[in-house]
Parts: sequence; C-alpha cells; structure tokens
Amino acid sequence: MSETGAQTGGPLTKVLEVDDVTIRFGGLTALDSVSFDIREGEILGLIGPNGAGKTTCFNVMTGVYQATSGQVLFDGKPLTKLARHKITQLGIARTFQNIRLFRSMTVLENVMVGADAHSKVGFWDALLRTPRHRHTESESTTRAKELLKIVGISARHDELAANLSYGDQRRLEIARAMATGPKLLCLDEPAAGFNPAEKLKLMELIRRVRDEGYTVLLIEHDMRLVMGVTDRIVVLEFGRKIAEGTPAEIRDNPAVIAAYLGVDEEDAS
Amino acid sequence: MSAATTERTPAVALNPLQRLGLWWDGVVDRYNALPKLSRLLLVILFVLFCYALPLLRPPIITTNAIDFGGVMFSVAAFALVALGLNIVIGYAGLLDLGYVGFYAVGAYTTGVLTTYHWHWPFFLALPLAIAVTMVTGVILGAPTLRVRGDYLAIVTLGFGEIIRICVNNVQWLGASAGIKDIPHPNTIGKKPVPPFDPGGMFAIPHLKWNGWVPSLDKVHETHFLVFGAVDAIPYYWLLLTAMILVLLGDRLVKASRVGRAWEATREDEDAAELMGVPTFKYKLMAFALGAAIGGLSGSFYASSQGGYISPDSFPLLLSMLFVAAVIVGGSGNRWGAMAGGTLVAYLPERFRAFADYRLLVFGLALTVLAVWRPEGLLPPRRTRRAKLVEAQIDELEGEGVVDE
Amino acid sequence: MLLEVEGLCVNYGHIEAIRDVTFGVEEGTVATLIGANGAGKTTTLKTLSGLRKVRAGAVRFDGKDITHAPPYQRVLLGISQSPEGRGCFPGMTVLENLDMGAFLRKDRKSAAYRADLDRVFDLFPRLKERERQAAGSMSGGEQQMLAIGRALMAKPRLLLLDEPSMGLAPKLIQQIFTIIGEINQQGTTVLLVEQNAAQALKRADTAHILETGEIVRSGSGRELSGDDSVKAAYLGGDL
Amino acid sequence: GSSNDNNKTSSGSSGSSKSSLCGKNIAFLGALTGDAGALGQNMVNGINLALKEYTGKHADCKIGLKTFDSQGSADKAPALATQIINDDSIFGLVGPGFSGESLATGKTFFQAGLPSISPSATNVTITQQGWTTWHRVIGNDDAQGSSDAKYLTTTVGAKKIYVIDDGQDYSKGLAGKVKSELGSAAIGSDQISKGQTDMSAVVTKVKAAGADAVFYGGYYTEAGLLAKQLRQGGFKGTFMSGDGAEDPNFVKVAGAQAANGALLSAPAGPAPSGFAASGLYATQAYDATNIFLAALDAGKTSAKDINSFIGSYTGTGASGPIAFDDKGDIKQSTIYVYKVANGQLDVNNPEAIK
Amino acid sequence: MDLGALFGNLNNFLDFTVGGLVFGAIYALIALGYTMVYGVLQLINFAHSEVFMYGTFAVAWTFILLHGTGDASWSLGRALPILLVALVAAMLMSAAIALLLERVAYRPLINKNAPKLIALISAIGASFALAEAMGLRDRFASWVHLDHKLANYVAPDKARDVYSNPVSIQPHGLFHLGGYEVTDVDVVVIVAALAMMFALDMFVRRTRFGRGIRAVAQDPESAALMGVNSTRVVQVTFLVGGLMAGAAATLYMMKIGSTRQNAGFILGVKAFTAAVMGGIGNLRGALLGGLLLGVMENWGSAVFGSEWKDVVAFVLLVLILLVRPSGLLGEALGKARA
Ligand SMILES: Nc1ncnc2c1ncn2[C@@H]1O[C@H](COP(=O)(O)OP(=O)(O)OP(=O)(O)O)[C@@H](O)[C@H]1O
Ligand SMILES: Nc1ncnc2c1ncn2[C@@H]1O[C@H](COP(=O)(O)OP(=O)(O)OP(=O)(O)O)[C@@H](O)[C@H]1O
Ligand SMILES: CC(C)C[C@H](N)C(=O)O
Ligand SMILES: [Mg+2]
Ligand SMILES: [Mg+2]
Repeated sequence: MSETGAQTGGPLTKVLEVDDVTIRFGGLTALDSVSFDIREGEILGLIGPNGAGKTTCFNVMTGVYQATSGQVLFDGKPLTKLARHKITQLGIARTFQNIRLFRSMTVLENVMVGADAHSKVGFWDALLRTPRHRHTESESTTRAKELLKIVGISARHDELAANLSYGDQRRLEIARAMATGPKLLCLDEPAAGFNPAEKLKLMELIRRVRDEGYTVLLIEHDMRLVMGVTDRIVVLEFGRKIAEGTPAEIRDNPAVIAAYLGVDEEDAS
Repeated sequence: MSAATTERTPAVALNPLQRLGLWWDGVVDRYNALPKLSRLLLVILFVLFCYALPLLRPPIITTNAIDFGGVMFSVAAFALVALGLNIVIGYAGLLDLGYVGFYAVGAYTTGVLTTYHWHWPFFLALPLAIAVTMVTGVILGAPTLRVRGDYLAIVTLGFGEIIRICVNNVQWLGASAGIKDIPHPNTIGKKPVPPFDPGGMFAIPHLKWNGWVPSLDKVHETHFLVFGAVDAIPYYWLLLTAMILVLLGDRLVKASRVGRAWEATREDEDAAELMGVPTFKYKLMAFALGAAIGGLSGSFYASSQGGYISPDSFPLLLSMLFVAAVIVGGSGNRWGAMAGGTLVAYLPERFRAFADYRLLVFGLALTVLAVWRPEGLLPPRRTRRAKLVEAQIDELEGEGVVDE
Repeated sequence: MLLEVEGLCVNYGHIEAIRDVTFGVEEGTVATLIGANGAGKTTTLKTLSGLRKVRAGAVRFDGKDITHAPPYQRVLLGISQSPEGRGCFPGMTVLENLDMGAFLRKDRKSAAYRADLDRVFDLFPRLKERERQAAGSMSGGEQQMLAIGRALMAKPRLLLLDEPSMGLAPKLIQQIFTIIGEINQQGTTVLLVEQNAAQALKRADTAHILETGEIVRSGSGRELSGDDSVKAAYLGGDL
Repeated sequence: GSSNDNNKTSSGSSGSSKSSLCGKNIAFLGALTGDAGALGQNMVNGINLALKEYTGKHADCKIGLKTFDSQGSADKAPALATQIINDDSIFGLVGPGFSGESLATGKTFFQAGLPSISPSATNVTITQQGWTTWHRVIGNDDAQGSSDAKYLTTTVGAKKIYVIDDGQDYSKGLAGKVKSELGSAAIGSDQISKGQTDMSAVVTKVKAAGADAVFYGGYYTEAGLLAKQLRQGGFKGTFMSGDGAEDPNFVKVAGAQAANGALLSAPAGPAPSGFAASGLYATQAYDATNIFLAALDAGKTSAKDINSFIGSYTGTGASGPIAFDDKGDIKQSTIYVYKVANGQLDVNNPEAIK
Repeated sequence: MDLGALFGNLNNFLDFTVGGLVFGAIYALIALGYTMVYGVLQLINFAHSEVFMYGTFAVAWTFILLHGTGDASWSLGRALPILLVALVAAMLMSAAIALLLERVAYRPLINKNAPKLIALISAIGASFALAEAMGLRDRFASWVHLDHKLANYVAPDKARDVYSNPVSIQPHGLFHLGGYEVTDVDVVVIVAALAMMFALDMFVRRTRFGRGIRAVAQDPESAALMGVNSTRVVQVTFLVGGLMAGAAATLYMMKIGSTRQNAGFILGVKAFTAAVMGGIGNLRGALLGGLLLGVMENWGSAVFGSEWKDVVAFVLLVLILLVRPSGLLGEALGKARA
C-alpha cells in the first residue's frame, strides 16, 4: 500500500523538516534535539511512550509552543515566530488529542470555519455582498459538504457539534482540519476510544485522505493501526528520537520494543 | 427547517418564557414559509407599525406616567446599543463591561463638535462621532484584547470608568458640569421660534384612547420633523431608521465568514487560531464595530431632547444594564438583544407606577428572568433547541438526584 | 452481590442512552461492560457514581438503595471512579491530585496512606518523577495514569474504570491489566469498561455486552471471548 | 410627545373671579431624595404653605402641586423636564432647585415656553443663557463667593485656605469664586466627587499643605463627611461651606464634635417670625409660588402673559424685597453666615456679611 | 502633576502610604469574597458589594442599639466592646446575605448548568434589589407600623440618605514613623485584615475543605467523583466571603463612620479590581492586589489630584494585566492543553 507519494519515483520533496528542535519546560526537556522530516504524499507515524513528546512536537509545529532551540521548516521556510493562524494558512492543519470543536456551532459551520482559512472575504465584502463574497461562500459550502461526506457524517451536518458521539466528533475534527486545505495533516491519536471495527474504518479514511493528495502525520498508540497505515515511522522516547524507519523495521527494532512495544505482544494477534 | 416542526411539540410542561421562545420559532417558520412578496409586505407593515407606535399610543403599552415618545426614544436607543453590544458579547464572546464608555465617546464627540468648541450641524458631526468612537475602540482594544475571558471584563470596565472620570475632570470637555445646549438635528420644515412657536412642516395628531375606543387627539400633535425639546417622537423616528440600517448590516455580516470567525473565536480561541482564524483581528473588528454602534447611539443621545450630557449620564451601572439587555434578551441573537434592550429600557418606565419601588421591582425582575430563563428570552435558535432537550431531560427524570 | 443494578433507564433528553439495564457484580470479582461507541457504557458508569440522574430503575450497593444518593455519599460508601477523559484537576500538582483521590479518607496522616501512595508511585514511576508538575501540563497518557492512580487512592470497595487503557502506550496497557488483576486480588471489586475487549474479557469473571443501551449478552469472560459473534463484533477481525 | 398648548389656551378671562387655571398645578423640580434631598424638602414645605394659604382665601380655586424628584442629579432632570412640559395641567414651575439641573433643563423649559422661578439655584451663568422664561428669587454665587472669601480672611483671620469643590456647576462656581477672591491666600485646591465617602486623600493633602481653613463648595452630605474626616485626621482649622451645606443634616453627617465651629453661608436670611415652614429656602419657595398665584389673580392664563407678569413683578415677600432684572436675576439680596455651635446649626441667628 | 506632594516630604509620603494600606486592607478583605466565588464558580459575584453594604448597616445599627443616637466621639479603647459586638453582627449579617444570594440568585442557575454570563445578570439584578431594599427600609418598617419605633434604624423618609455611625472613633497616635504619627485605628485595621486573611489562607490551604474548594473550582464533575459535596462547598464559599465582607464592613465603619444604601458599589468595583490585579481565584493575590491598589491610588491622588484616583487604579490594573495577563499571582493553569 505504499505505491503513492514517496515511493512513486520523482524527487522526494520534503514538506516539513523538524530541525534539531529542543524545548524545555522549566527543568524538563520535553524535546531534545529532535530532527526528522516528512515527505510529500506519505503517511508518517509518530510513536513513543507516554510523555515522549509527540503532542509537544505537534505543538511546536503549529506554533502553540516556541522551540527553545532549533527550528521547524515548512516548504523550506522556517516557521519560527509565525502566528498560529498564519501557519495554518501556509498549510499545516491538526486535530487535538482532547477534542476541541466549536461546540455550539453546527457540524457544517465547524467545517466552514476551516474552509475559511484561505478566504479573502472581509467585512466590506460581507456587508456589500460582493461577488467575491458570494463566490467564496458557495465554494466553501460545497467543499465543506464534500468533506463531511468523505469522513462519513454528512447526514448530521445540521446538528450541533456538541451533540455528536465521541467517534463522530473525532471525524468532525478531521474534516475541519482537512477543510483548511493543508498540505500536511497532523492527527493526534485519532483512534482513541474507537473499537477495533471503527479503527479499521479510520485506517481506510486515513488512506483515502492521503490519496486525496494530503501528506499525513499520525500520532497513535494502536500498533495495528500504525503498522497498517503508515509508510514510515519516527519513534520518540524521553524527548529524543530513538528510531526511524518503515513499519517492518520499527516492529523489529529492539530499542523500540524495549521502550515502547513491550516484549509480551499477546494482544497483537 | 422542517425538522423544527416536529421538535416543537414538547412532551413536557414549559414555563411561559420557554413557550415564548417556541412561539417565536413558530412566527419565524411561518414567516419563512411565505412567498417572497408577502414577506416583503409583512416587513413593510411591521416597520410602519414601529414608526407609528408612539402616535398610536396603544393602551396598556403606553406609559401614562411619563412621556411615551420619550420612553420610545430611550427604548430605541437601548435596543440600538444592545444590537451593537451583541456583536461584541454575543457574537465574538468578549465580555465588555465598559461599553458605556463608547456611548460616552460618541456623545461627547457630538457635544464638542456641535456646541462646546465648534458649531457643526448634527448630521455632519454624526459620522465623525462614529469614526472617533470606532478609533477609540481600536485604540483600547488593541492592547487589551490579548487579555482573556473575565480579565477582559474588568479591563473594559476599567476603561469605561477611565473615560468617565477623564471626561469628569477635563475642562476641555466640560468636566463634571457637562455640556449643555447641544443642538438638535436640523428641523426639516419651518424652524420653530422658542419659546412660543412650534414650527414644522405639518402636524400629525395622536390617538387617544377611551378604554379600547380610539379617537383623534388634536391637542397633542407631533410637528413633523421638528427636533426640539418638546417632542421626542421625531428623534424616535430618526433612531429607528438608524437601527433598521444597523440591523440590515448586522444580518449581512453575521451570515458570512466574518460571523463564523467570531463564533469560532468565542467557542474556542486556541482552536480557532489553529484553524486559520486570525482571532485577534476579528476580536478587534467586533470591538470596533460594537464601539461604532455605541458611538452612533451616544451621538443621538447627546443631541436628543434634553441636549445635555454630563459624566453622570454615563455611569458604570449603565454598562451593566447594557450587558443585562443583551444577555437577558438572548446573547447571540439580534432579535433577542433588541428585545432585551427594549425590556431593560421599558420596564423601569412601566414600573413608575410602583414609584419608589420601581428599581427594587426591576432588580427582582432581572433576577427572576435570569433564573427562570437562563438562556435569555430569544436565544439563538440552536441554543433554544439544545435547551429544550435539557428541559425534557429534567422533566423525564422527575425526582432525580436530590441534593442533600 | 456488592452491586445490583435493576431495570436502569437513563435519558439524554429524548435519547434513551440506556434502557432497562440489569446486572450485578459479586464482591471480589472483576466485571466488564463492552460495547460499541455510544452503546451507553460511560452513561452506565456515570449513573452508578451518581453523576447522571436515573429515570427509572434502581441501584443497590451492599444491599443499600443508592439510586438517588448524591455522588459524595456513594464515595463514602466505597465507590470510586476513574472517569473517561481523565478529569484530572489541571491546576493541582500530581501529588495534590492523588491526595484528592483520598478526599474522604480519615487516615491521611497514617502509614497506610503513605503505603498506598507509594504503591501508586510504584505502578507509575512517571508520576513519582513528576510529583510537583501541574496535572494540566502532563501528557495525555500521563494524565490517564494519574486518573487511575487517583481512583486507587480512595481505597474503594468498588472501582469503576472507564477505558483505563485509552491513550496509553502498548507496554503500559499490558501493565494496566496486570494491575487490575492485582487490585482485584487484594479484594477490590472492579467494574471495567473497555474498548480493548480482548484484554477485558480475559480478566473478567463476568461480562456484559451493551448494544444501543441494552444488555444483549452476559456470561463469563472466557465464555464470551470464545464466542464467534462477539469476536467478530468486538475483538476485531483481522487487520 | 405633544406640542405645548399653553399658547393656545384662551387668554383674557380677566374680570371673572375664577381663572381657567383653577384646578391646575404648579410643578416643583428638584432634589427630594438623595444626598441633598433635605434642601428640596424645605422648598416643597414653602410651596405647600403658599398653596394652603391661597386655598384658604380662594375656596373655589384649588391649585395643586406636582413634585418631580431629580435627586439632585443634573442628569436625571432633563427627562423630568420633558415630562413637565408635556403635562397639560402644569402652568408654572417653582425650581429647579439646584444650579446643575437648572443649566441642564433651562433650554427645554425655554423651548416649551414654561415660565419658571427658582427659589435657590445660585450659579451665575444660568441667567446668562438668554432663557427669557427663567427667573430666580435669590442672589447669585458671585456675591456669596466674594463675601465668603472676605469673611475668611478678615473676620476669621485665616491665612492659608484650602479650597475644595465637587465639580458640579454650583460647587465649581462658588468655590471658584472664593478661590479667585482669596488670591494668594488660597494655598491649594482639590476636587472630590459627588457621592464620594472616602475623603482620606484630600484630608492628607489639606494637612500636608498646613492649611488653617478649608472652604468647601458643595452640598451637605459631602460637606459633612469632609468635615468629619478632616477632624479625625487631626485638622484643627476653620471649616467653611456655602448654602449647599446649610442644613441641619450637615451636623448629622459630620457628627456634633466635628461640625462644631463650622461656618455655613447662604444668600438667605432666617424666616420672619411666625413663618409656618422651616428650612433654608422655604421662604424663597413660598415667595416664588406666590408670584405665580399673583399672576393668576391678575387674570393671566397664557404662558406668555404669566411670563411677562413675572418679569415685571415687584413686591416684598417673606424673604425680602423681590424684583427681577431683565435676565431674570433678583435685584437685591444679602449674604448671611450661619454657625454650628454646641452640636447644632443655629438657623435663627446668622451674621449678615453683606 | 505634583511629585513634590508625594515625595517632597517624608511625613506626607508615609501619611499617604499608611492611608493607602488601611484602605487596601479593606479592599483586600472584600476582594476575598470575589476571588473565592470566582475561584469556585468562575462567576463574578456582582452582588458582593451589597453583602458588604449590609455589613456596614449592621455595624451602625449595633452602635445605635448599644449606645443610642447620642452623637459622640470616642477613643478606640472605649468603643472597643461595642466594636466587637458590631463585628460579630456585621459578619453574621453579611454571611446571611451572601447565603441568601447563593440560594436565590445562583443555585438555581448552577443546578440548571446555565451559561456563566446569565449568573452575572442574576447577580446584577440581586444587587439592585438588595441596595434598593436597604434604601427603602423605612417603607418596609412602615408596612408593619414600626417606622416610628425603629426611626433610628430606618430614618423615616430619608432612608436613602447617608447613614452615620453615632459613635465616631477619634484615632490616637500610637507611635511615630519618621514624622508621621501612626494611629491605633490604622494599626487595628491593618492587623485585623491581615489576621483574617491569614486565617482564611490557612483554612483553604490546610483543611480538607479548602482542597474541596479548589477541586470544585477546577473540575466539578471530577470533584464529585472524589466525594466532594459541591453544593456545600459553594455554600461555604459564599459564607466565608460574607464573613470577610462583614469584617471589612466593621473596619470600614471604624474608619469612615457612615454608610448608605449604595456604599458598596464603588468599594465593590475596587475590590474586584484588586482581586483581578492579584490574580483572581488566588487568596494571596487578593491581599497583594488590595494593598497595592490602596497604596497606589493614594500615591496617585497625591501626585495627580484626588479626582484622578480611580483612573490611577484602573490604569494600574491595565498595565499589570498587559504584563501578566492573569494577574500578579494568577496561574495560567487550569486551561486545557492544546
Ligand atoms: N506546558 C508544559 N509544561 C510542563 N511540562 C510539559 C508541558 N507540556 C508538556 N510537558 C511535558 O512534556 C512531556 C511530553 O509531553 P507530550 O504531551 O508531548 O507527550 P506525548 O508524547 O504526546 O504523550 P502521550 O502519548 O501520553 O500523549 C510530558 O512529560 C509532559 O509532562
Ligand atoms: N451529554 C450528552 N448529551 C446528549 N447525548 C449524550 C450525551 N452523552 C452521551 N450521549 C449519548 O448517549 C449515548 C451513550 O453514550 P455513552 O457515552 O454512554 O457511550 P459509550 O458506550 O461510553 O461510548 P464510547 O465508547 O464512545 O465512550 C450515545 O448515543 C451518546 O450520543
Ligand atoms: C438648594 C441650594 C443649596 C442650591 C444651590 N444654591 C445650587 O445652586 O445648586
Ligand atoms: Mg500526546
Ligand atoms: Mg464512553
């Protein structure tokens, strides 16, 4: 399942480079000289024990935290000090480990907020109902509806986001992030709280998203999912990168087994 | 909204205010179901009715203890203010407890331009008053909007007070004695010659009611488009016109990217930011727009009947009442905000019969209203639906967990 | 029976989240509830701990009717829950959070208390390392550890665990289930809700399967994990 | 809203014993409650007395009183003013009571053509606005201010006087006049605000300046609080204030100890003996009412006629001789200083200082 | 601007500073009520100013009851017994009002899980009603024909007037600080306020109840799961806030000696400002904020004139929040991580 993107010939364009990033919170080094890159069209897994620094890595990439040293390059340009919404507009979108939807907006409106990320419509356009406004608005609506269909909740587009079940809320998060039209889509434990059958569906969704032309960075603890869907995996432990490679390589990496997977793999049937 | 029809048959007993919400939904639905032409006709009729209200002096509604035209003017002024503040609080979720400051800036700009230092005509001063207020909004907002949540509330409260105290102490602005004799908008038609000639193009008689029987009241007439101390109705018309314009603008802007950005910011600022919403820009925009509308209203206030403003006209308490208007009405719904504004301005006047007790009654009414209908009179329709569900839960659970 | 649930119905508005749910948990055993997203597992646990109001039915604990008792009284009786989504106190330190777990314990100065604290730190060394870190700044998994540890500090008779393995690294998931076994050995009755059905069934003495708010099957853990239809629906086919 | 109908009412019912104004009302606008409410109450007493006497003489013609309580706030007054001008049953206004509210409402009454006589509003600028319907039966603050300043420096012998005002029209006018008259003897000035209760900052400043007298322009509540806190803070000099503080409530608020020795001036003397209403400005209000009643007796019924009647009125009232100049100011008045001694404001034996 | 007024003379400087500390201490005590309620419920208890105001009346009434209306100026020592009774009365009165508020204006909303803002409105309404009720006490007394019996307490027809404490306390110098004479009243106010604060701080930090308060503040649902009775916690929070406001009222009456039905408003705003300045939800912050506010505004009025006092206070607030968006001692925690 790795015939797209990275492997289909052509130069390997790096979408994002994490370049020697260190971040400290007081005495705690959450990321310690971490470097890796993400190539266009691939699905990269980011795994590691709890507290290894995965979410922190997302936070640095999306401007929530500023790295103590090192930098993140997107399309070759550093993201340092860029406002968060600018980073999103450049093309990085994310979901949240603890779901954070606009709870009292409808499902469709949630996605449209994402879709507005690149809109140039301003106050005067809206007040005067300029052609630009009308055009952008209808385009966003169409796009949002499409995305809802892709993640499979288009039937509930008029529901309040808060009223969705846990799983559907995660789906909505993904749709909203995709709506910002990112080059790179970062998913933070999208399968948490899913049962195995739903995880299967999610894997399909992630693949589909990649096939739509997105590059995906995935944090996940469910090994079946990670192994099944990613092209490459980066492993963190105590804020340091301890391994990088294809799923097969990682599965057999003794350091990863010791730090993360555990020896007793009885449930990985 | 076909789904709404089924949802509107609740299985549980509702309190009258909740029923009001449902009734309103019904009105909106029925209105939406009408053909375009009838809708237009209805709107025109309704607007005409609003204009005519102080002339019709319908029984029960009309305040007899105090000049009804004046009451309608302050009702309209409050509704307009609530409309502006609704953008700030209801849409963008910024709790502004110093809104009266903007009202004051609008009023004082008008006062200074038309009376105190210059002698501009009112309609020339008005746009400048709006602009000055908007700029004030930006100047105050730019540094402070980074402060979040209830911290913002106290900072805005502080600014409201700072504005008032500055006005109170700056001689250039009339200090605590205020500005007197602010000119009225130019009368259209024959100028009145005080003290004993009313002027005007023509006079419109009022209605007077004997029980439910109306008759023409030729003694009390409104002289058409005379803006003076004697009659508040022309001001009311002016303000109503401004309000309708603002209402239209509000509608257009809310149903757009701008409106969505405000809502997203209100719901979760971090998440909005990470979805590409320049939240600061939108907060500032909401703040400035709200300010401008407050300034507009303040400018009208300054040149209204009394033509007198002083720092006392802009007490902190007024800010609280503005906020109360928006929230009691239903934060986030423009109709709700206007209803709230109407209520907050009208009730104390209506309670004049209670004489000394009117503020007490008003305070109690506010609390009862809040406790009885926490989501406001006319909350945004979505909230209303959500709340209905909650009411049903409570009903179904009957004697649920009893505290203690 | 330590816990008896009889004909329990709970609503969210017109949505019936659980309907006529009846089951019991024998003292000293591990029971598990499994089911798809939205089946009503969390709702059941929240109702047991008193966070949701009951529309119909009864809950008895140790023979006492607690259907309408407020949450704090249930804690006094010995019911403790580690909630879904962790629910740590973000502004308190790790230590303070653990201390909150023992809120109603009267022996907070005693050696037994110290021992319990040490046991939690043994189970999750990470918590010991971060004793003074504010819970709100911990990673997702770390918070999950804290939530479980906190529930243990109450020394409950009945421990309700809502998806304790969510967000934990694979290695830790193994540990969590071992710990559940240990706690149970020491006499605590456990009611476990899990998406990781295979593991849960392996540990459970009794298991109940919830589907759209109703119990559709009950049996011993072993029984159900051997069942083909259960396997297909909850243990995941091949991936 | 409605037009004024005063100019439409029939004029010249003179000769008939019963005026068309019988059964109508006089309005009073001023503070009846609030921090200076006692002052308004005095005036209402005076008005009521005049009306009672009138009814005693003219059983067939009853004139009523409608009171409008501004709570002393210039800000609340305009709304009441519109209410007054829109009330068809009101043909004249006694008031407004205070300077601030007079300035805020004068234009409204002027535009509506409602004649008014204030028993007490003393600010100099009111009569400079060109409101031809506005009159007062009381001397203005220029006279009071310069007399007070002179009294402080000469009679009291104060050398370092601290001047405080509350920022309102009346207060600023009076205190401002005092300060400018004092010249270099005024060693400092500060402002408090209406409704303020904590005066500690001003007290500290007064002490720091080493003042031997304080002049406060303002109303009795703040004056009382100020006097009290000055004494508590250890100020030993003379406390003086104007007519706004000339009320027994000043002593109540300050407490007897702190109030003792305070000097309170007013452009009004004690009531003649046997006068049946008490309090500062009760006589002026009584006189003002009687002018309206005289107009009525003279057969004036239109606002215009009543107004010109007032303008040319001359007579001697309970407060002294009354005649108006062309701006509506009274032609002649005297300033008195009242003293607090033995924990009481001695209202009967003031010292005439001009 | 007149820097000389403040710094020109050490005595003046100390005078302004001590005066500021005295008021700051009172602000701080009132601020506690705001900060406690805010901490637990994230609600601005707008009606807390009325809780304080009722306390001041309790003090005045106690003096009238025990001393009659004869007006006197007493030394602190002589007034002390009455003052102590007044303190108890004020604390009881304020606590009762606070509990009433909780029951009537807040609990129904909390139970309905209503939006936070509406509680602000319910509080504003309650605040109006409470203040007005005090202003109309003469009317209520006349309903039951007690107005003349109670004349001293209700002041017939003038209930809205300033209401003076019949015993004003004449401060006596205790010792000299530089050239400035520190009085017994100053010392009592500051020491009493600090002692109250300290006791409360211990209560919240050291007792199980205090932990319960913090838990409900951060996550009510989890707190319930830990066995915290949140209704009780909220009640106690209001109660404690009320007690502190009652103490503040007593100190205020010692210092100022008069009150009225709207006496709480400005003080309430200031106290709330102090609470925010120190970091709302943080008790020590309330103390720091209160004292800082009191001193700074006194210095400010020395330098710029008393009419600018409040401006100084608010500008200070804005500056502090710009540098530290969650107040001096406020934690930015409690917010979920992204
Ligand atoms: N703001 C902060 N202050 C202090 N420590 C922090 C902060 N944010 C993260 N940390 C610490 O940094 C480490 C990395 O956290 P991070 O959330 O990145 O872990 P993670 O790899 O996502 O773990 P999990 O799989 O449990 O979600 C953790 O130990 C956490 O406690
Ligand atoms: N606060 C709520 N308001 C309305 N409906 C709710 C609410 N919480 C849960 N529900 C609904 O109740 C049903 C049961 O939810 P519950 O959370 O108990 O499921 P669960 O079995 O725990 O699922 P999951 O595996 O996703 O945690 C679902 O249909 C859900 O949508
Ligand atoms: C009643 C008086 C004390 C009024 C005062 N002279 C004033 O002009 O405001
Ligand atoms: Mg994480
Ligand atoms: Mg669940």
